[in-house]
Amino acid sequence: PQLQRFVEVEAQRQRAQLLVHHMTELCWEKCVGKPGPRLDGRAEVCLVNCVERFIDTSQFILNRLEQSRRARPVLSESAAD
Amino acid sequence: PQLQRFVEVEAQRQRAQLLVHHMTELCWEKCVGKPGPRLDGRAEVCLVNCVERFIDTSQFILNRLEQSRRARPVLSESAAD
Amino acid sequence: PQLQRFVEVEAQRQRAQLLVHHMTELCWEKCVGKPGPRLDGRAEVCLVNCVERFIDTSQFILNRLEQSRRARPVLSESAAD
Amino acid sequence: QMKVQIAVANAQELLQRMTDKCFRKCIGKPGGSLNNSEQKCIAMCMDRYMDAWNTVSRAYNSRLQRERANM
Amino acid sequence: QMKVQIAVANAQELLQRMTDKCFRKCIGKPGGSLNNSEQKCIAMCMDRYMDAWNTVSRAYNSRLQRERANM
Amino acid sequence: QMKVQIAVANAQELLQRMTDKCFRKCIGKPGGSLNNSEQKCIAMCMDRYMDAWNTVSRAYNSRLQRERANM
Repeated sequence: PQLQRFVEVEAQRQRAQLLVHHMTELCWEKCVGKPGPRLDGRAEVCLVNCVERFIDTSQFILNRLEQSRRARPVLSESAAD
Repeated sequence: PQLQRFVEVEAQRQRAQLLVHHMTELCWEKCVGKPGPRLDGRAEVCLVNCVERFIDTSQFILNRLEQSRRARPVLSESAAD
Repeated sequence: PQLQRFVEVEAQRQRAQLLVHHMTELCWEKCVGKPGPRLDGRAEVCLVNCVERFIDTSQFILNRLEQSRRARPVLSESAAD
Repeated sequence: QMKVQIAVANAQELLQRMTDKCFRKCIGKPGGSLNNSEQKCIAMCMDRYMDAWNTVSRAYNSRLQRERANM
Repeated sequence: QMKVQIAVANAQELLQRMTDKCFRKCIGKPGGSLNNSEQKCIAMCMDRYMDAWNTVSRAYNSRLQRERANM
Repeated sequence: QMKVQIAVANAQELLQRMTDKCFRKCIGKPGGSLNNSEQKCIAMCMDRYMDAWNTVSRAYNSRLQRERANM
């Protein structure tokens, strides 16, 4: 059980890191144009907002899905036969 | 052997689902512009055609590859020594 | 140990093949416009240069990272606690 | 149990791709909060994305069945 | 046997990426069938993509060999 | 040991994505060598990419902590 707990924590950590890499790419495209000698304040604020809004979006979608799933099951069946 | 069969079927199902996700992304980009209050008929037709043409393309490529392979081996060697 | 060596060599080979696929996509986008009846000489030169410059870029980044790491550790901590 | 894992993986894959597409489509310059019009856009976008996923799934399955019938 | 699996995986990877690239390049708005000019475009596209893959493979291998010689 | 493997995988992931982004941004048409202005561009690009990665990591972690505090 201790090993299992360790494996779970590490898997969770790895998913978090992949999410950070994904958000870095996405927000880099949205917020950083031509790379200059330093990250200017505007880009910095944009990056932080980008992370916050991405997580907001993700939670908004999850909540809305949860509500509609309570009414009627949406993701009921698998895609292929 | 029964377990093996089960694993194979599930692996095949998973590949099919990934293909569906991939086609959804690709055809979403080709067929759906600004998301409106409902999927209009034109987008619906475009999505179905997009799936059909994508599978046609995939089969066309496979067939053509098979023909040229019969004449001379193309994918003979691995990329890196 | 012989099996381990074999597994390592094959893993390395597979990473090399994925890199070749990645560079093919990237350089195809940079060098090949409308596909014609044959790959013209200019596209061929561009593809070779593209591979060379991509590996140069990769090595440039690695070397620069190595230098700055000697001065102060950069990739010290993981992204998510 | 393996089937459940795959169903969960499938739902997660859909969620991730949908979140990514709708974030790109609905949030131009990320501001200090998710404003009302952004929320409306995301709500429509996710409904349309799931419509598209359903349409694509159906089209794929009907193609599969036609091909099996022809074999 | 592991070698065969990797060779198959490599061919599948090439196929998938090629199909994706050539579909994007050759099919603008997907119609009711794969018409003649689309088929020609796909045929040329796949030949050029495989040319590109071969050129990239060769360039990569020759670079590897040069670096090994310099070590 | 597993922790080390993950840290290595994380660094490799960062490296790969950074190399890809900076190559796309800094090398327009690949020439016979990495010229001076391309090298400068790559150097700046990688510093900014790592800044961005650090900013994103911090923003993500502070969000996580706020949410845990609210639970």
